[in-house]
Amino acid sequence: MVQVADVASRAREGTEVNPSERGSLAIRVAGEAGEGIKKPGELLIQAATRAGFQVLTDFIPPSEIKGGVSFFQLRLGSRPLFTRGDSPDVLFCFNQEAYEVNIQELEPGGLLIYDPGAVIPSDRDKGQFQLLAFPVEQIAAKDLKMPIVKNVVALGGMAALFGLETSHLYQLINELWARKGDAVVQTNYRALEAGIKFMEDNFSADVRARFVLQPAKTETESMVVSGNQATALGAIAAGCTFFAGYPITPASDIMEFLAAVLPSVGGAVIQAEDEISAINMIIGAGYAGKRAMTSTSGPGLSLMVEAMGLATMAEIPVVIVDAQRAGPSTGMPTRHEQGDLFLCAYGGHGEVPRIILAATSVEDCFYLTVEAFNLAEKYQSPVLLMTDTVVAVRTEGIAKPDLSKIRLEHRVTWEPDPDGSQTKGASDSGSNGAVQGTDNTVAGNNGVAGAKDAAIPFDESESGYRRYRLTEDGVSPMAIPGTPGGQYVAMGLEHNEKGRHRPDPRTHTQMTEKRFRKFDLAGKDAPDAVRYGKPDAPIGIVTWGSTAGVAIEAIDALAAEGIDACLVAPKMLLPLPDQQLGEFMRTKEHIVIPEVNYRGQFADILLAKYPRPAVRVNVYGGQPMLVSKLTETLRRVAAGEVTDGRTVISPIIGRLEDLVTPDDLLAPVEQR
Amino acid sequence: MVQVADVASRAREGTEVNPSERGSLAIRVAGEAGEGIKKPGELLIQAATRAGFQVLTDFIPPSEIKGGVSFFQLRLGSRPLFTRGDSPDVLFCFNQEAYEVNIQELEPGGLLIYDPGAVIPSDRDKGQFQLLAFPVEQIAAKDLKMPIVKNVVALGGMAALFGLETSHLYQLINELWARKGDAVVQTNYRALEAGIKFMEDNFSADVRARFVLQPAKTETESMVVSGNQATALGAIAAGCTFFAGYPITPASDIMEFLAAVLPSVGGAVIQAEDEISAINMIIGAGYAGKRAMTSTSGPGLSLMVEAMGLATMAEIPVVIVDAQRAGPSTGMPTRHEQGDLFLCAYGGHGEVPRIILAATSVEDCFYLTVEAFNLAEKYQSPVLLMTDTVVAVRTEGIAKPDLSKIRLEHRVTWEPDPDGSQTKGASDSGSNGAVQGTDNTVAGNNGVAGAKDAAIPFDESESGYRRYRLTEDGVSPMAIPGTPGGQYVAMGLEHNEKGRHRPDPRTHTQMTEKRFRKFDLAGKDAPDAVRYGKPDAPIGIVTWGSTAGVAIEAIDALAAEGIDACLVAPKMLLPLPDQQLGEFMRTKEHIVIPEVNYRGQFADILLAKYPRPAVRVNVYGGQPMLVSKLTETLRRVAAGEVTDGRTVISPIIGRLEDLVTPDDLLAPVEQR
Amino acid sequence: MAVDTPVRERTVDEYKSDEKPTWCPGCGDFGVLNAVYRAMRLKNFAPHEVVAVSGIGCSSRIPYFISTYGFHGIHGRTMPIATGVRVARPELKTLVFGGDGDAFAIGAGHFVHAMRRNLDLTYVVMDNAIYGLTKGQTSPTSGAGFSTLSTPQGNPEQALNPMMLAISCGATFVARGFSAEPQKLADLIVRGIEHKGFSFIDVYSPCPTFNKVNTFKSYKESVAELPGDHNATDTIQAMNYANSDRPLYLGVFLQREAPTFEQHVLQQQSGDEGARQTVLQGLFNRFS
Amino acid sequence: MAVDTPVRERTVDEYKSDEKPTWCPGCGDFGVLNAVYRAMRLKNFAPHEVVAVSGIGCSSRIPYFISTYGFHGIHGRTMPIATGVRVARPELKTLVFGGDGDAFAIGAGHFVHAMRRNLDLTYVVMDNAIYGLTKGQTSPTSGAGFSTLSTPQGNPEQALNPMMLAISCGATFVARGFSAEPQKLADLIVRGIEHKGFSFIDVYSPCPTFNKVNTFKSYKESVAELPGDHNATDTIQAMNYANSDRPLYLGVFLQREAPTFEQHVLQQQSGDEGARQTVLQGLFNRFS
Ligand SMILES: Cc1ncc(C[n+]2csc(CCOP(=O)(O)OP(=O)(O)O)c2C)c(N)n1
Ligand SMILES: Cc1ncc(C[n+]2csc(CCOP(=O)(O)OP(=O)(O)O)c2C)c(N)n1
Ligand code: SF4
Ligand code: SF4
Ligand SMILES: [Mg+2]
Ligand SMILES: [Mg+2]
Repeated sequence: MVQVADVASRAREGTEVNPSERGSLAIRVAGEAGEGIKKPGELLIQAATRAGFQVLTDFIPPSEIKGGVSFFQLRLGSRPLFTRGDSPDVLFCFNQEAYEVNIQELEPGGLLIYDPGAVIPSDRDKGQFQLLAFPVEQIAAKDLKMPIVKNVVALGGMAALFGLETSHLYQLINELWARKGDAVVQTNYRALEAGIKFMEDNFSADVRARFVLQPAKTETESMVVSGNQATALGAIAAGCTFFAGYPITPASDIMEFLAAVLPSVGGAVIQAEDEISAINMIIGAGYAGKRAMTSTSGPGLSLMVEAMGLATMAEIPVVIVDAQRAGPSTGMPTRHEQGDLFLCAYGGHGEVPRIILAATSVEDCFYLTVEAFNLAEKYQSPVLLMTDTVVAVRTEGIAKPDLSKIRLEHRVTWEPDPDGSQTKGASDSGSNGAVQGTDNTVAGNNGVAGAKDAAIPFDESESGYRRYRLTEDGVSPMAIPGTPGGQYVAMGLEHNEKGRHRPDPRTHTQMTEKRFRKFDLAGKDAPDAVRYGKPDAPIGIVTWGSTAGVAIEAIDALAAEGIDACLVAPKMLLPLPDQQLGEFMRTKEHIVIPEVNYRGQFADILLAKYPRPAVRVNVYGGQPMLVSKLTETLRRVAAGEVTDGRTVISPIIGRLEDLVTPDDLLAPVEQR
Repeated sequence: MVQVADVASRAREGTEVNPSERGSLAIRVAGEAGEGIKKPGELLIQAATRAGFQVLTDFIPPSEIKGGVSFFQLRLGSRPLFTRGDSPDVLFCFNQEAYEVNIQELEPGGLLIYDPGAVIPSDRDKGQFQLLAFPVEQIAAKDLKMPIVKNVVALGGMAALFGLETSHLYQLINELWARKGDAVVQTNYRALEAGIKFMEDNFSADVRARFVLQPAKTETESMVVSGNQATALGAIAAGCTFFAGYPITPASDIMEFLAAVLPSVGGAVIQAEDEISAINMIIGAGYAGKRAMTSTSGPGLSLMVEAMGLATMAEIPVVIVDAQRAGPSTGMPTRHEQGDLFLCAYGGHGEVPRIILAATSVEDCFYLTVEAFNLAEKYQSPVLLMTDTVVAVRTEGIAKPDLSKIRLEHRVTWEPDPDGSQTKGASDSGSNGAVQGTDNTVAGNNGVAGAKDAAIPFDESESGYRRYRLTEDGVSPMAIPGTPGGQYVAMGLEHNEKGRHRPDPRTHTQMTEKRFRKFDLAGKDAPDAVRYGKPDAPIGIVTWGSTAGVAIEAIDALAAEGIDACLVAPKMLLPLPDQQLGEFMRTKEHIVIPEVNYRGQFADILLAKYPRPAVRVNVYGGQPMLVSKLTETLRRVAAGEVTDGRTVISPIIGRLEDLVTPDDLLAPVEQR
Repeated sequence: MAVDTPVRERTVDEYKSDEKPTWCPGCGDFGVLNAVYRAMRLKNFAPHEVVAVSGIGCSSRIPYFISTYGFHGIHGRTMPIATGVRVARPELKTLVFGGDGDAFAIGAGHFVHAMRRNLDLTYVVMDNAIYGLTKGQTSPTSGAGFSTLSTPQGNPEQALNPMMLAISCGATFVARGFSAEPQKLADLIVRGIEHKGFSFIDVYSPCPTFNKVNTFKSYKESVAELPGDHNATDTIQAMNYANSDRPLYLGVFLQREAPTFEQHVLQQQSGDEGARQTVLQGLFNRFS
Repeated sequence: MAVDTPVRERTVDEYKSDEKPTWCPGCGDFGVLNAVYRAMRLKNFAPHEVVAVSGIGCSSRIPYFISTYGFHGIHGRTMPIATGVRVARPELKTLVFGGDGDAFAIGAGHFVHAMRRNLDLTYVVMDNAIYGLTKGQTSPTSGAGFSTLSTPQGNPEQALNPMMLAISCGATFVARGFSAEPQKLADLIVRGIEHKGFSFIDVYSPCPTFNKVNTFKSYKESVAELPGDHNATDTIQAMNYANSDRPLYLGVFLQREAPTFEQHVLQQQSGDEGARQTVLQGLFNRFS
């Protein structure tokens, strides 16, 4: 075990951070809002990933464009990471405001690095934390005569702090700036060196030892992406060639990413005039044969409700990504909440089934986007993929996807009989061009491959193509416009098999059942749930979205205390996959359902299906759930203190809770 | 008991209709779509009401503007009526199409009256029903030389059929046509007489005796209105002075009614460019101090989702009426379904509480609209009133409301201190003009009447008006624009007490709780539920909306068989009024939850709160639930054959089910 | 666009579906439908290569009566759906239909933006200055003072001028027709189809059931063909004619060349779906 | 409108709230805010008799900085909320604010119809040809070819011309200002306020953070005052100036008299709230 020098903080409560021992280190870098700190941060992350570290960062955008304070938090691990960490071990501050706003969250005994030219730490903090003055501005301006490289100086210092093999950084600097010429590269090299040197000279190796991490060499190649980037990449991998959207935090960069890339795979991105237009555009494209998607957040999703019903009724495959933020209404655009589940599940007039996936991690964003397209195509239905601010915005090092293993599902299409007898104007051969799996096409009117007729009477005398044929699985072969003889009218009115409006009782009954048959079947295709912890643990946690990561870290924390808990976090929320949840819900001694929302939306859905005592854990402060807070509650569950009902936990860590006065709360930091 | 002549139908299965004995008579009048049959129908209804009959009619608009078949069904009772009746006892057909479409629904042994000039009944029907050829066209054209009065001739015949004291009709004809001159009145008198005479001459009194009803003289004065008219009247009674809407079936006539009337009480109706505009207009008006409302149906409500969240967040009283129709999407605009509950309850991004009322009858439409305004004002919140096609479109004779008994609740408003110290520009006296209850105003910043501060710290140094003050009940005094010193910004962003955007954890936590405190409290103000049947019956039915009427008639039917069941139908659906439902749900041996939808939306909400075995009864054919079908299911429940789970019943009556061939179903009647 | 070889001459009947129009007798929409059949016949379209998109309203039922592919969408979202179809499948012909309520009330925002984008499609609005399907409420093109169920004391709003709106928003082909003249209307539609870009054709299509003011008769008394010397490339001149209350001009107000949205999309596409794996691998590498 | 007696002269500071503007340094919106303060001072408004309505966007934050009543609504629904306020309380002054995205993208449909209604309010759009709050995407007034995060290969759409749109939709006062000239802008706003009817003022209000094309500098080079002889009652002449790309004219393009929506509403009102019981009883009787 590493011996560390005596620091002021040590005296305080006998605690001190020891990332090295813990296997993970959280560094918060705080400066003015803006892009200044973003690029070096990204370099560091990329270098750390190449060096074999697990990385997870969270960049919380400020609520105001300028004048707010933004920070990003970088967590490095010798082991897999699932949250950004409750509080940083190291705080790096570029200016006074950044210091004041963030210092209360620094782990007791943690390390405060600051630029003495810009920050004057308080005496109280000097007594509580370990301090290191790092004059990045001066080094850049005076020593290197290049004020602009101060961030790279900082980068060098940080790399040296936790023992990063710096060759990766040199290489990345070279990759990044090579095309700007050698002079630029060399300047940045020098800045990097200066930062490293400063750290080595001024922060003794034995003190630093506490912060040094061992990389966890893995076999697979990693890449570092945000959840939104992963979603966009997933869309491309899924064969998406049409995207329409409207800017909204925190979803905008999915559209922006795709705008830059889709044209290179023959696709198109349209910035629509609003969200209503966006979803109707993708419905048009989906009808026309494309794999089409939109992404938005709460306010935009609310506007899409009517058209989602149209897609259900007209049976058109489309994918809708909801990157949740805190509501209601405009709410807190840059804050986190799992508050849209009810809207996704139930937001539609009439009996409209909804297939919903939810991403628990950045990696999920990639694979579940592919899955969403597959389900949409297979069931000719809109599919919702829910992410949340935490997972959309944070970046993670994830294994590079193996594209050869990605299987694409294609809608069952309808093709005319080879002899053309079913088609009007039979000599025409329309250009089809739709994405099609050849073994999924159904020939002519009576072909049955992929679409068995349900045991429901229909009129044999009705000739021609029946778009909404009543089949056993509810899926009817779809003619793509351009296919000769497949002409039909897609519609939001109730209709008979041929696509004519028929408001009679049996048609509506049968067609409602058809739509729900598809929905029910989709449950069988649920992607595997996240499972963690000892399967036979008495405490079972069920959660969804990014809170799954919080649960995993809480389980680890409890395991260290000898308390066993285990987790199942389904990635399909509707239909609820019984095969993943049923036994778990029936057999666990305790069920705990943590969510970042007020009502416990998932708990409501879950417990309606599996009524039983369960402990809901809710937090609704616009921040991710804290591992320590969940752990505390689980401890109480283990002790038998809580067995049912709703436990509301605090959105902020205890120390901060004590420190803040009502004053701080009514005129909070973001607005100073 | 009345003895009746031998009729062909009698032989069939030994059954024959006997409305006289049953105390209710259902007459269906079927002709071309259009207004021709509407006016005489209304006259008959009004006359019957004046004569002391209970009346209930249902006018099902055809799905196509022209060329479809429309009918209205008039039910007369010696006792209260709750549905339009499963099938008519008498069918009156003006043309062949009307005959063919409706004959299958005529009660076995029922009476078919037809114009022999236009209708040729089949031999089969001659054997099954009692037939009466009534040459209305000929009487009008040949005898009276006035083809246009054929409907009045028919009217006379019908009145004579069931023994209506015809003086009421003469009087109504006079009231209606007096201003067109005596000649017109006299012509109509003659037509009426001719119709009466024909019936008396051609349909012997002893045969008619079966159809003669005794009026049930009541003390209270009645009026005949549709649910939509009652809603509009309720809005006026509630002090509504601002309405914005967009046409949609079946809600349009609420707007149309108010457009004609609101200006006469100093109000305004705006036909907006769409539903999004409509709801935002009423939010603007509600903010400005008015009692404001909109009405719509499913597709429109879907578009209002985002703005409903704004009203919740900005805490603005508005009333939204959802006259449900069959969905999803455009669905079946003229058909019935209770499919929007999920949307009303959960359609909103983020944690947005919803207060929902649901009308079980036409009378409810009136009183619950008043209630909706009261709740909206009291809790400064949007309130949803759900009706459905059945209740919106049908007319009922209801007791004239006693306006002196209607109590209006007004929002708690904020007024400046009398000394004006709180206000900028203190010498100004703004015109206020808002609807205000004087004892609901709160003086100055520190006034507490009606708004106790919650035990939550706030910054005492914050001076001035705090729009979103954290009070014990969550309700904060509202300054109406124009009030000096009350200036604040209403907003959809999360905010502190003063109405400034603050995205910090504690603000969001406290404000979320504030919004839900109001919601929870609203449950205490739930209007009384409908209760029916023996309170200690082992079978408890819980339902909502117009299905409550179906349940009541099923309870009566079962009582005749010696089976006891009882009903509770809450008029507030969210928050669920525990005081009305809790004991019922816990103590009944059987719980039955009938709904006209697929999923059992209310059952889901109910059973989530009160988990227990329960029988859901669902029908989803676009038609109201049939009393006979529900009765059948209840019988099985009583016999212990069904104790839990979901029972799907048929939307059409048995005879019709047998008769229809698949052919009929795929090319159904409405489209012929 | 895929073309038949050899090109077979089609009959008007081939464009009729097996569903009979359900409009009221005397409805103006019959004339429009006939013009559409005729225009398709003139273009000799293969029915399966055409998509007819509409919204909700009496007029919007038109796809059911045409033998092409169709999309009977939701109220007011006609343009976005058509946009999706256009950009997804530029090789298909897209004809778009709607009523004045669908197009100019709930759909106004989309209409403005679709024109701005200059999508290559033809939008035929069946303008009866009333909401037909919902039984007679005031529409954006109803005149000031017009009394309906929803404005019993007279419409307090000025009528929208769809011609001026279209010209101001950059539609590159702006025309007006009259359903009583289906032959001329068919020609207008053909010209609209042949125009490369957004062609907008507002058609007076009376609703005898609910609109007793804007009737065949009233229109016959007030319409006139645009003067022969009208220069349709002159925006301001077009505006001037569009601004006229009486006569109400018929014909092509404006027609000008501009790149279409689809052309921009195509131009920006540097690869096709075959490039997917390569592009993805490149991105993966960029992030590692 | 209620007026102080005696009228007290207010200072500009009385129109400032205690919230400091949070815009980026150099943002054009500061100039607009100053013009608004100045205009209110010139009109000597009582702050509690004014309602400032806005949507969502950087620009839409403006109500927080003004000491009047305010409504910071949702994105694009500015006009409907303002309409509700206007019709509910015509005695209050209503000033409406929004960005180009709020007004012309998601809000386009409402904008069209609010103008058609000729509501008596003043709508100041802070037009920076970009989405500021969401960090720099293309807006409806962004030029063709403009490259942003959402159109990395250049905007494929033609820019919307708000002036032409407003004129075509019947706005009765249409003007353009420039945030670099707050004094002139204040005068325009005062004229807009004094105009009885819908006054629309599009203001070039650059976003230095995200729009490097439409800058103070670029506008300075291309704006010009409308010629002194411009006849603002002439719709077509106004269109002509509005149609100009260069120079971009500033000033009042159009101003004409027409009855306001509020006047229509008032005129149709045959009674007041006091009549409620009587009216209801009459209706009850009609139905019995
Ligand atoms: C969101 C929504 N709102 C309202 C309606 C009801 N609705 C159906 S058609 C229509 C307007 C019809 O008018 P128009 O577009 O002019 O067509 P027309 O019937 O006159 O041909 C309305 C309001 C709807 N279907 N959906
Ligand atoms: C329904 C909805 N969609 C999207 C957003 C995200 N959003 C906020 S402001 C804005 C546009 C801002 O542009 P503009 O109106 O021009 O204002 P500016 O910031 O440029 O002043 C968008 C898209 C939202 N808040 N609500
Ligand atoms: S209501 Fe009017 S628009 Fe509709 S079909 Fe009848 S005539 Fe045509
Ligand atoms: S982002 Fe642009 S519009 Fe927004 S405050 Fe900054 S400069 Fe102004
Ligand atoms: Mg119309
Ligand atoms: Mg902008």
